[in-house]
Amino acid sequence: MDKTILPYIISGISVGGQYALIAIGYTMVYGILRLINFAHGDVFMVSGLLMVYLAAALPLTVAIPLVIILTVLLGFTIERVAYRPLRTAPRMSVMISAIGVSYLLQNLALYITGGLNKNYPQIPWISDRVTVLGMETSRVTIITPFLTIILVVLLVLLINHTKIGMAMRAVSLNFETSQLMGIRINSVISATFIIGTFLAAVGSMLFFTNYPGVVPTSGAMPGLKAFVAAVFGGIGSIPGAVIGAFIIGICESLIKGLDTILIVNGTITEQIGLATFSDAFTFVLLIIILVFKPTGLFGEKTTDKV
Amino acid sequence: MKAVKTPEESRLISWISFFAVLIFLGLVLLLDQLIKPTSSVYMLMTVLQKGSVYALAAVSMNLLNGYTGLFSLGHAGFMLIGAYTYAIFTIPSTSRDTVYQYFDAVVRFSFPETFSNAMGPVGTALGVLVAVILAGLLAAVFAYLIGLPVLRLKSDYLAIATLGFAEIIRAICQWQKLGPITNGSNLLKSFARTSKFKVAVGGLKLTLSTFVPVLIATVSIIIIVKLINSTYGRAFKAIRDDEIAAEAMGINLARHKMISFTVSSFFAGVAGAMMAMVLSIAQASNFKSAMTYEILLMVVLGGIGSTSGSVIGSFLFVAASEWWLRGLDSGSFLGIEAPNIFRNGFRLVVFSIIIMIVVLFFRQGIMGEREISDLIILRRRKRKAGKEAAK
Amino acid sequence: MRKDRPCILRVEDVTMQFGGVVAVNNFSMEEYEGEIVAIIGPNGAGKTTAFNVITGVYAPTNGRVSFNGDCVIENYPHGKMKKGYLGENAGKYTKVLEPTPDRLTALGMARTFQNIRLWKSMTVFDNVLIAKHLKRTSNLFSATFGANKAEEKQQREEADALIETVGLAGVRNELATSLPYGKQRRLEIARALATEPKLLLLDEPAAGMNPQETVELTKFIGEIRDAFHVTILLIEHHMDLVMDISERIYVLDFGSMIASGTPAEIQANEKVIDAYLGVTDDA
Amino acid sequence: MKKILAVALVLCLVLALAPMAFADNPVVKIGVFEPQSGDNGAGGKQEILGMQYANMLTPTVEIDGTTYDVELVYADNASANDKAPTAAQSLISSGVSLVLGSYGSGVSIAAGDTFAAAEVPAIGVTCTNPQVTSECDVYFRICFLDPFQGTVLANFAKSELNATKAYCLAKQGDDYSGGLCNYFIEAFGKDNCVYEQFPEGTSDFSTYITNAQNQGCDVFFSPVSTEAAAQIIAKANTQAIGMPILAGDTWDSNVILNAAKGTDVKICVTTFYQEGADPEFDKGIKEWIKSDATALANNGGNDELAAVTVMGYDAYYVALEALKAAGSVDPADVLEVIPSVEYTGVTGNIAFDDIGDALRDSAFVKSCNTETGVWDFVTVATVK
Repeated sequence: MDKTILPYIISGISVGGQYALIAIGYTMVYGILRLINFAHGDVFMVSGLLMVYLAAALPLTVAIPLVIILTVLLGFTIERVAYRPLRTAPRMSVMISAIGVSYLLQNLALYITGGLNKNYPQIPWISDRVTVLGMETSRVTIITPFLTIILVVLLVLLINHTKIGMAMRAVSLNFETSQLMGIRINSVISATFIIGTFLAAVGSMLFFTNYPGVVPTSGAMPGLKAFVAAVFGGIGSIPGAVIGAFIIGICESLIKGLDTILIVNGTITEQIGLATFSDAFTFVLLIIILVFKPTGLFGEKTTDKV
Repeated sequence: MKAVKTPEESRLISWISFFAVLIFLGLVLLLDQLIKPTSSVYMLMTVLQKGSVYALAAVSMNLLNGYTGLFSLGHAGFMLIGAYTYAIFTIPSTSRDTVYQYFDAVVRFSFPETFSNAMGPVGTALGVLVAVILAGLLAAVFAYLIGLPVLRLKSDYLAIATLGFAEIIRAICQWQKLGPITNGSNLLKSFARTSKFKVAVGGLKLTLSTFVPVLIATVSIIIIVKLINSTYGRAFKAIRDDEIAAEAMGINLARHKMISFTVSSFFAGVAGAMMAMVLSIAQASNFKSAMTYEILLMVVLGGIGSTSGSVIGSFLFVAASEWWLRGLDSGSFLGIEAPNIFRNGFRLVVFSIIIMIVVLFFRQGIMGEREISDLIILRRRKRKAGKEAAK
Repeated sequence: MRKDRPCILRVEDVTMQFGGVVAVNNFSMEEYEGEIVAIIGPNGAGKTTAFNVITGVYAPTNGRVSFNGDCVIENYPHGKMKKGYLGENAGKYTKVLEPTPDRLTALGMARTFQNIRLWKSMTVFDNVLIAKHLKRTSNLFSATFGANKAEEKQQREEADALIETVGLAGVRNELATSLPYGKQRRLEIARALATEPKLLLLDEPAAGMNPQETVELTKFIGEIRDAFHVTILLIEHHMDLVMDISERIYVLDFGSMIASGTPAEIQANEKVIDAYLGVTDDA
Repeated sequence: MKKILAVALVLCLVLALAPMAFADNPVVKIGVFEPQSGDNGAGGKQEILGMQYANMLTPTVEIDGTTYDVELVYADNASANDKAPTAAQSLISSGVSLVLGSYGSGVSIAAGDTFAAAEVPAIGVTCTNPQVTSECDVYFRICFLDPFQGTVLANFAKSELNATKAYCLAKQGDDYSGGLCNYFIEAFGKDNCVYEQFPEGTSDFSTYITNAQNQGCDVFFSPVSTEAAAQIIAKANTQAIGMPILAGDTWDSNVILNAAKGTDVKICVTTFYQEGADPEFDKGIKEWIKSDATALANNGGNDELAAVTVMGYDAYYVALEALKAAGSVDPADVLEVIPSVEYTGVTGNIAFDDIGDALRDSAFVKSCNTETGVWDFVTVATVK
């Protein structure tokens, strides 16, 4: 492959893997509750902050599992406190509640950090520098996609072969009927949030090891992008979300480098600032998908009843 | 409860509102003369200025989210268009080159200047007005174009698509290649702003820094209220309550949703222009989705589907965050000294907790779907009934 | 049959398929001005689907609907459909007119719903008044700035008159959803009448009513036909009501029409008795 | 319920307005207009440190025969241009005689109008963009300007680092980094520069470094906030950037030192002060920082001095000079005398020209010692 483009692709795959881990949480929650959990990106950020504070006080071997446990607990609590009481309320109310939680988490983080950038602790080994295909990068960049795929395979196995997985699939197909069939909806939803936040916690470790600065708004953009990835892949579909995330990660990285790529190719002679659109591109992709194929790449068709 | 008014009561309410608005405007004009920027209660004026910007933004969002039932999160984008349009067309020619310090500005005229050359001081005011209206119109045009593909989407997909468009608008405004128009991602300033709104009427110098934004917001909100009470407003509510029934009763969904979306965006654009003139700067990076969320929370605080609620909600929001709760950030609040707890950011934490409580336990907000007029009428009826019972 | 009068509604060979399920199969019917015609059939026979095709909610997989002499719905074979419409059922519409429900209503077709769909946050009066929106001549600006006062006043008076006629004047200012079931049905009919239709389509108007209310409703339907000069097409389960007021009846079973004729003919038809009357008369 | 709420709100209002308890001496208020959160929060806090230290050493000032207690009044502009006017207004409303700050040029430009409308003078400490003073009659500053700094850096890159092609990275919409890059490019030669901007909230700097490498640049100029700086340095290390990183005065901070320690990235910055120029002052302030837990935390956890802290220290004394010269605590009087104030501080001579800018013609160039984690003095640069 072209030596110019390779670094962008590798960096894109790595970011994509991190988005994928967040996107799964979105897609699972949306599949079951039909709720865009706006707070999911902020849970991801809080997980990063927890690591910052815990790693300062405890050895990493204790801090890492503790961060995961606390993040999962946070996700579980948010569902209990902010979404469960609104189960029968209109969808708009639940979405507003999600926006409210996101606002609260960001402000809380602002208060605790004093609004300052917190440096993410270096996790040994994975943050070391390695040389791949003649290119210098950190080990986490290389590990991320593999770890993501392993986790996704485990998750798919869980969903297809365990009782709770079956219950999840049933609930996402039809909420009311599953309830009538004796599925305990609340525990299924809790399980969904637990799995989603667990993956977000892992994603946050990889992400912040790669980009070691945590601020209160760190979660907002990755969160939105992960949601777009979930929509792109077809909401409710886990492989779809993962593929969507990788595509978005790679495109984003390529767009940031597009000026340079074109200059090196000789297509253009001076910078035209296309990198400005690296975030906006994600949304262009979203709108194209929503307008032309609202069910996403792998989404199932739904029929509306009058 | 909403009160169904008799014709007599409606007339009464129109008179009351007419005088209330008149008195309010007069009071603002008076305060504008009395309270100088160095005064310790000038925060009141800041709250009035910013509050009126957010009130208009919230009311226009409520028109869409509360009355038409379209959950859109693109407000910040339309406000951005409004702010930029207003700013670009009111920068005086002498300041243009310093504002566009890295670019060759393309737009080389300013409405207030052009008009004042032709008509004197009245022209300046007219120029500002034209720029504000142009700001709204441009936002409406963008809304129309965006509405074509996205308005067919359902609830949360609509929300996320409009959010996306707002981000795209922001990126476009920040693009270096558009620098000659938008000044790239840099600050726009030196345009006509409230701190410069002063007139001399026959030797009497009047300050209009707060009066102008309050006036624009009041007029705009009155127009929105009139729209809501018109046959179109009723059609919007029908769409909100039951889209299928509305369509079956001959209401063209696509057309009416588009009307609501463009009108809402028009006033969002006006609010954006006001935001620029109040802050005296305009910069794309300020119009993030967080701004939309804040406006949404104001609407929720006031009660979705209540215009007076949105106005109250936004003034409360602004006053609490800019003024009353400031002590929470700076060490002492209500006489309690606790610098370790009351430090930077605590105000926002308290604030978000209050909002979560409203969202979870007082879902109706302050006003529910009622208006102030409903409260007045109900009160009046109660009093009348009481009097009759006493007889 | 009143063939001497103009044909208001003509349905030709309508088929509606959802995936593999054929909800309506090759259904044809016609109705002439001033008639009251009923479509009956057991649960799941495809009555409401047929209704939804006629009112433009669904685009038929095949077939044609003409209203008042104009062809309003016609489909390409094999479900090749036009995608110009941006509403609820984007991509489902056919070539002529893009017959969305609101356009058909504007042409003079109004309906009620099986599971009452009133605007729930609004009063009885507002429910009727909003249906008058269709008849406005004011545009956005004249409506907002009060330049349409005369029209607004007239529409309000018309709405009040309509409420009076259907006997809801006493509850004019009540919330629509606070009314008892029977009155909600009446209100839905009044709302449909407010659009000044030529053809009124009633989807199970007597569903959930007791015998007393049903008798009143039967009378009411006859009255409105005469008072408003509308043609009525209704779907009904209540055999009493159907037999009393309809002039002709079409019977659907599993999507196909198995009989048509006057009430007397239908009552005597063995196929109908087998398929419907003898089996699932739950009314 | 609603009534209680209403009463509570009114109570809040009354208490918020209630006057503070009076001290023995009359009080003169100096406004501190600095970011304490957001991108520039760390830098703003370091700048405040200098003022606080100076205030501790000299808590009173004699104005027109009366001894006043000096009170620092803080307002956080949150590094955001849209928050700046309100923060400025809150200072004005609290009755300050003059204002110091801010770290970061954008917020100063944004707030200029508000200060001008109230005719309250402001003295910029380290805001280097020319527009801060050129567009505002009440704004002064004690630091050098970007055209100067940009030229110094460009000359340094050419002559000392032998660079022929420069990669410039600024933050979108940031007047400080954007302005400085612009002047750097002007001095270095437009054709030899690659200029890119990253959007707010960017955490992935690896692509920008790749861009610089791919386009064959030999110096990486990124005068961005310290927050972004830490991440750029980390990425530069893992991607073996292979060219020196050059930056302006914001990077003279221990955040950079901490990030660069133990890496093999070469970093050079221009700044206002070199530690050791006034050993007595250095010793005093370091002791104070170490003794005060909050100060230590605000300085990033160690006692490495940032130039902005020293500038903050000098700015406080310039403010006192102005108050003394005015003989009044009225902002209008202070405004009148500032242009003629002169003061010799730790960072050198401070006097204003007719635009309100400091008359300064030299900058220190320092490089980061990645082994020990301190700044090494390189040279004093001037522009002829």
